[in-house]
Amino acid sequence: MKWVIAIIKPFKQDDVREALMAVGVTGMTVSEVRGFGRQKGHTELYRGAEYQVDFLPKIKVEVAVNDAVLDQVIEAIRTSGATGKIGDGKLFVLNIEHAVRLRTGESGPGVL
Amino acid sequence: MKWVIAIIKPFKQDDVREALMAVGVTGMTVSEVRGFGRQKGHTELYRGAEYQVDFLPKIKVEVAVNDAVLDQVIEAIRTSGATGKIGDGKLFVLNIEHAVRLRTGESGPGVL
Amino acid sequence: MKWVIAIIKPFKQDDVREALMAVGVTGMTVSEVRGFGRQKGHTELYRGAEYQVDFLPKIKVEVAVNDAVLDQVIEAIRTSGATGKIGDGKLFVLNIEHAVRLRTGESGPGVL
Amino acid sequence: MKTLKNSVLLTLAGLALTPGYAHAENVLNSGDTAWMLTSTALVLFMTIPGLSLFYAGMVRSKNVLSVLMQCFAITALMSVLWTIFVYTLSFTDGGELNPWIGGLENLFLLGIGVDSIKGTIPTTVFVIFQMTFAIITPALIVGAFAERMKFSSMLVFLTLWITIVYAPVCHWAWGGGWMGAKGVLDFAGGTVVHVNAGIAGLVCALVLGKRKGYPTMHMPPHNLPLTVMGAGMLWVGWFGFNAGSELAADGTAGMAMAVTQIATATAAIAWMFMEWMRHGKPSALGIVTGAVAGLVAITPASGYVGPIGSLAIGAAAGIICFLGATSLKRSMGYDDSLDAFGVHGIGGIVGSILTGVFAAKELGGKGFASGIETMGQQIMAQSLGVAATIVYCAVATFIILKIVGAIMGLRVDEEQETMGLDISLHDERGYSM
Amino acid sequence: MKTLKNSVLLTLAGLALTPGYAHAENVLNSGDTAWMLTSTALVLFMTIPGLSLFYAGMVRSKNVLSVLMQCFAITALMSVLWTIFVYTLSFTDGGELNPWIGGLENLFLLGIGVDSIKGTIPTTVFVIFQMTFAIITPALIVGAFAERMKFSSMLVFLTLWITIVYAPVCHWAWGGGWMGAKGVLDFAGGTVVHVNAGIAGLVCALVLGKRKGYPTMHMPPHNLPLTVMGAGMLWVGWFGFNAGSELAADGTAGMAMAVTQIATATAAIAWMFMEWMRHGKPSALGIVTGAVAGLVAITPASGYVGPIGSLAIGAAAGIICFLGATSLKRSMGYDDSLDAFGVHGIGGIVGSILTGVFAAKELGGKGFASGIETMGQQIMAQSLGVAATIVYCAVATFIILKIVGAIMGLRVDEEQETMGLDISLHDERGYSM
Amino acid sequence: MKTLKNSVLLTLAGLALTPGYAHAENVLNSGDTAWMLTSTALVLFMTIPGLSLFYAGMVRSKNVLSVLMQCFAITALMSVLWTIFVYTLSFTDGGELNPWIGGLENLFLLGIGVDSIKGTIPTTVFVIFQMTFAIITPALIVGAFAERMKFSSMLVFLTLWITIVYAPVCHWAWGGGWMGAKGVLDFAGGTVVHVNAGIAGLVCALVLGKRKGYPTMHMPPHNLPLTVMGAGMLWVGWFGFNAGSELAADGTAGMAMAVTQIATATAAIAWMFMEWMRHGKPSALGIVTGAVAGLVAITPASGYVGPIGSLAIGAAAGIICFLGATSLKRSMGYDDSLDAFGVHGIGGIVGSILTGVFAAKELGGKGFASGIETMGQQIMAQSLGVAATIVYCAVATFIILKIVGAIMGLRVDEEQETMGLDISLHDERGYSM
Ligand SMILES: Nc1ncnc2c1ncn2[C@@H]1O[C@H](COP(=O)(O)OP(=O)(O)O)[C@@H](O)[C@H]1O
Ligand SMILES: Nc1ncnc2c1ncn2[C@@H]1O[C@H](COP(=O)(O)OP(=O)(O)O)[C@@H](O)[C@H]1O
Ligand SMILES: Nc1ncnc2c1ncn2[C@@H]1O[C@H](COP(=O)(O)OP(=O)(O)O)[C@@H](O)[C@H]1O
Repeated sequence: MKWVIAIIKPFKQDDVREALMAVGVTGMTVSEVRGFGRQKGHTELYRGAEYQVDFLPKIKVEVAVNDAVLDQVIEAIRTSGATGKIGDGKLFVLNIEHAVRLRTGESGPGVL
Repeated sequence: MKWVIAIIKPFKQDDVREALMAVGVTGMTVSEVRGFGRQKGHTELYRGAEYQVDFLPKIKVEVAVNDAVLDQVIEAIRTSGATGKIGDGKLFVLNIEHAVRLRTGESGPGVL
Repeated sequence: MKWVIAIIKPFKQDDVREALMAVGVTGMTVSEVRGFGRQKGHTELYRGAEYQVDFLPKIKVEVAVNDAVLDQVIEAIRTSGATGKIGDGKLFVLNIEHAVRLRTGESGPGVL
Repeated sequence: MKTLKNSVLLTLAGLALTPGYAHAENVLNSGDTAWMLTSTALVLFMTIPGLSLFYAGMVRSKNVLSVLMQCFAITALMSVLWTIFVYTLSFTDGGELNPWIGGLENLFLLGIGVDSIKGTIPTTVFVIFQMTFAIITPALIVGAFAERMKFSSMLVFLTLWITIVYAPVCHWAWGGGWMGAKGVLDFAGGTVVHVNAGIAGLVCALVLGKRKGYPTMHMPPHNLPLTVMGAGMLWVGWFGFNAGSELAADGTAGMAMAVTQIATATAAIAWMFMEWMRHGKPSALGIVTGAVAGLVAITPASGYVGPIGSLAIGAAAGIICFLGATSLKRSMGYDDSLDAFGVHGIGGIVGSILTGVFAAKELGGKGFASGIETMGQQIMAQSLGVAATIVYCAVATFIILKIVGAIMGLRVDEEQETMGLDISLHDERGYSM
Repeated sequence: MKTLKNSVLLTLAGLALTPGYAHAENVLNSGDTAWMLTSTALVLFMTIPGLSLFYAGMVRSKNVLSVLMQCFAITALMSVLWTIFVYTLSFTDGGELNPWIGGLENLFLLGIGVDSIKGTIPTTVFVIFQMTFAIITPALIVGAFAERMKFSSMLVFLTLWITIVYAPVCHWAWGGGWMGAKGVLDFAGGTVVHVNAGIAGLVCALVLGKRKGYPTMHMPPHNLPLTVMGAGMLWVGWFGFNAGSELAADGTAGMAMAVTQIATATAAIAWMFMEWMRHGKPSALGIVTGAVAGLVAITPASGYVGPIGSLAIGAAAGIICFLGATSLKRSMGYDDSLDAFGVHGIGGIVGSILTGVFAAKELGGKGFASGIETMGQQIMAQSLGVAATIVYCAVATFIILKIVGAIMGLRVDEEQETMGLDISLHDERGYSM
Repeated sequence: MKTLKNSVLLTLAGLALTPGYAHAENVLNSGDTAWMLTSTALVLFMTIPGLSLFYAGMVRSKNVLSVLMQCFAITALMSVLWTIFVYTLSFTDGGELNPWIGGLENLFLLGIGVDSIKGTIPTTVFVIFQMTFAIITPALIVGAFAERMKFSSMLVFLTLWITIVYAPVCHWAWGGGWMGAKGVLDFAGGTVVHVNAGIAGLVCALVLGKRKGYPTMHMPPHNLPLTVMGAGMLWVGWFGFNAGSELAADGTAGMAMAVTQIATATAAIAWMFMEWMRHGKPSALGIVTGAVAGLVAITPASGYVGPIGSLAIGAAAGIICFLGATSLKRSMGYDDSLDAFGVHGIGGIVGSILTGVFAAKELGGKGFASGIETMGQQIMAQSLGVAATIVYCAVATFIILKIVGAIMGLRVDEEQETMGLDISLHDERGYSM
């Protein structure tokens, strides 16, 4: 089982969710994060005090998937999350050693 | 050392924290996330504009634990986090390769 | 490639970001989290109702780095994030199996 | 509010002082009218947005809209009911039943026209000014059942309550009923508004039961700046409540405003120091609650006492309500979510009784009610007013709640409560940041 | 606002009722002045903070400041323009052109001094009271173009609009122009303010086009407590708008306040039940919108109808505006972001027409305009006023927008819209929690 | 506020203009009273919630309650102190010391009853109206020491400050002291309120030192909608401040309201364009700050100048305060957190001096103070008033701070500052979303 972490642009959240559902993913967890990268931030100015804000609002999508569908999932996120402009974000895959569904206590791939 | 990620229901946060403390865990990190899964969301309606909200508020608990106590920790989260109703959430275990305590610079299992 | 998770004090965020940039890191993702640990929390009191708040505001910095620079990155976070007082936080390193840049679709170390 | 008899006397006194100034009864005075139009706006301002923000900031964010909506719907519903039949029940002559309840001659405000005059102001202004009192009183009760009552049941409950409880008590005190006749002094609503709402709140808290998780679960106020903002608005609006209850822009109105300010400030300071001593730190929620307690307590007294009396009443209110909203509530174990009883009930009782003390001329007050000669008698009269309100309100509120509960239930179900009333009852969320 | 002719008559009537009371024309009356100073403050309060919060809560958080800033800048800009030339165009005698537009004699308010009197109040107070109407009218339009219009273009557009659209329509109705002469009743701005702003809003929504993503993307209001708070402030401030339009503290002002309260409450309830029936749940956004619809609809009628009329107008406004802001908008597909047209346009039309019905003496009103004898005639006059405003406003607004658009563009670019106007136009963020 | 001598003259002038109208001194006028009751409510509204929200939105979220609490506690504390002894020191006759300070005859407001009259209003109303000025002045200083001062030290500091600084300066200008006698014009508090608070703020900023991290750390305002909301409330409430300072509902009050509106709007626009030119974009925080600068600057002038003067004063205030709160502060390096000095100090100075210019009859004003003949003399008098206030306030404030600092410290410790004052001083958090 793999833990896929994708950092995407906020307004792409619905597209990515739909793309994931289309390849059979039934669960995911998202959170609001702030990202720093190539995409440039903006300036804020309050009564002459200027702030350079380098962090931009991003959405982090985390989804646990079975190895079998990993490639499909990656492809789904990639195509649905990309706009072709700088700042589209990145996707990282980590290994899950163990998974449990709290409600039932069952573990392993059936959890998803 | 393992990185345990648990997605739980918000009102279970205190129970889970207590259960973890009971098995000797002394540190953890939580954050507010939104989860998508089997549990159905709700509808919102603003002046006739209807929104289907599929993401529900959840709490993500992240806790680094030594391998020796992993099973106890999993069990503690499972029993304290479950209500038996859909949406109780899931728990994932990843491997930690290295850990450092910033204050002292020490690394390894003693960090926890 | 490694996934470095650092839990730091909020007012250290800028220092850590600068230290990371100094060692050549060009991207990172941060989020607001609440941490529980040795550092003691505080009490809140509303019309006689007393709450012990054990969770403190922390910043989670997540940064994917190539293996070659891992040690430098750890050192950078450690020195910039530490104040020497309890609650400075911790740093965990996990393994990344795969990485993709959404915009271009390229994968592997070049992604960073 | 001054009773009409007082009003005539005061006006005559005023005339004596202001030679050549046409301030007679039943002749419209534009200055008095200007002040009463303003006062009406101020008292409405107390409920929306004042009270609703004060309350909304204290609940959890998942219930913020439910509280705002309850206050707003009460405002609208009570206005309509007042127009249709509650005004006439409260303020017209009830004939034989007059000691207990008014008559029906102004149903739908029929008979009240552009040229109708009450005292020195248009009758319409009197009607709407009084309407704002009939709005805020039930809205205060929200504090006791917040975060768990069904919206539909609340509408039914309060429709019955305003008819069966508010209208008669209001008539007793201000509409020509027995309480005014007995010399009970209630300038702006110590019994009619605050004791009434506070007791109804306590009964609601007891009948509905505690919120799920109370008192073990953490339920910190979700947005205290809203609460502090609402408290400031309440304070400002209360000038209309108290000084407006004179129904004229005269010396009594001026003194009512002055003592309101002084008592409120004193109560805020008193609460702050109580908290500082008892808990080691003063809090923003504390000081604003103290101010509200002071506002409540000075309400019945505002047209009758002087600066010294207001310092004393303020200090008493700050200290006693502090104990009521903290120690008493916790020791008794009921869940008066936002302290409708602890602040309004207790503050109203304290203020009503102390009005009997500080109305004394020697203490800088205006003197006792006509026919009353000693402080002891006046305190007895005040206690009688308070006791009658407590007993009648408690019994009637209890019965109404039981009936409504039997027919349609009073509480949302557990899942709705956990989810929050905003989503479960109103399909909307307070914040989407 | 009553026309000046009415004003004289009413005052004389008032005098008859108040023997010995010096309430004559062109003699300053301190009570009337007190009420008009207050009313001016209340109407300003409607825009800042009232309306701006009402609107700001409904947009997405990335645009919250842009809306607040638009309303604030409009307040400042319109005040200056009004002082310099819009007041004189609206309210002085235009000589030959008087049916259509006023003259230039009070440019820069020259000629108006400390001692100038209009009716029974200082002329300065009349000027500033009317200024607050010229502030809120363009501010209402913000609701239609929120979240996408360029700030600079908005300033230019509204400068032209206040001159070319507002000044003449205001003059027609209140400044001595043809509309008043035809017997069109518009007590506080049904046509001048609400139909005018609503139609201009609709034209803006059509010309600017939809927000990116509308209607498929979720755009829930980001902070509904702000909206409910703003609605409460609008309600309170509206007492100055309607009862202040009498320009005196008298029986008509009192009745205007009463019917404002009743109609608003009724509309709120009506909207709530419509929503409850149609969608299964009542919402906070719904009930407050209903209240605003009621406030809008009673505006033209407020000095002319009685309690019964206000119940009817309120109910009609609640139901019809509900349909306007929900079904109509969705079926037509324009993006009137915050329902400037759905609430103000439609509410203004409903209220203006129904004024013709409920002004009837038999229905508790004050009677028809002088020279008008039947309800049919009055309804015709009202319809004429509405139709003229719609046609003139729509055409002129369209032309102004096209010209401004050609010169400097109307909309921000896509990236700015995605980023939010707060950052892209103002270099600031609403919240940094 | 007009001095009492002026008041008599103006009233007599008013009487001449209003034949048959009983508006004599020492006879209660209900219209004037109505307006002053309202004005009192409006000025209180400026502090709570107005100013406290304006400030609270600008600090970091961890300090939001501390600022709200400071303003609220100041409101309560100053009310009590005013009642006990500050009123009498400010406004009664000080006998031999009268040029410098008042006497003690109204300690605890003894001697002031329901029937006491001051001018044409109840003395109680005068007392409470003036109390609201003694509330807002110290509250303004909060802007300079926000986010770092100890709450307990603040209470002690301001108790001394209101006694040692405010009471005498108020007496000088309005209570019969030397400043009024010299012909210094200060209608509503240019020197007494704004220069006084601004200078005290500057001294606080210098003595307390910078906030930890200032100016390198990012400290963006945490909730600008609160700030914009507060600014709107300040604007509305300021009508009571300026037009209320006439103590009557007459032509001067009307003109005071008009020029307040015009100057404020002009200053807002001026600041907006300055920012647009200098930084490329106009901001919401900018335009609202500009409005406050305009309100400040027109304050001393409001009863003396006409529309043209108000346009000029507004423009000057917008531009000069913009430079004060941006360039000057940054170049000097002090940390006047929320620009108490940059806006109130500088705005007060600009307005006070320019009052000497635009009071001129030829510029549409009411003319110079009695005994003063040329603009040069009036400007000298104004400068004298400003200079005396600056010097006295700066020295006295400095000494008080040093004493309080020596006894109990002025600042919270580093850890408390990092944690935020809400948790560390008040055991509560602003938001728990
Ligand atoms: N090394 C990294 N570790 C963690 N997150 C990263 C890293 N690099 C980029 N990100 C995240 O991806 C987002 C987009 O990256 P950016 O460099 O701006 O554009 P792009 O993905 O198009 O190259 C960043 O805002 C940040 O949240
Ligand atoms: N594949 C997944 N990857 C990441 N998070 C998941 C995944 N599946 C579920 N979750 C998280 O777990 C929560 C609960 O899941 P759900 O399917 O609703 O109920 P249950 O856990 O009882 O089966 C979701 O809201 C989501 O946050
Ligand atoms: N076992 C753990 N798993 C996850 N996060 C932890 C763990 N222990 C500590 N943390 C995080 O690190 C923060 C600091 O830890 P703490 O024990 O207070 O101080 P220190 O890092 O100085 O030992 C905590 O607030 C928490 O967010």
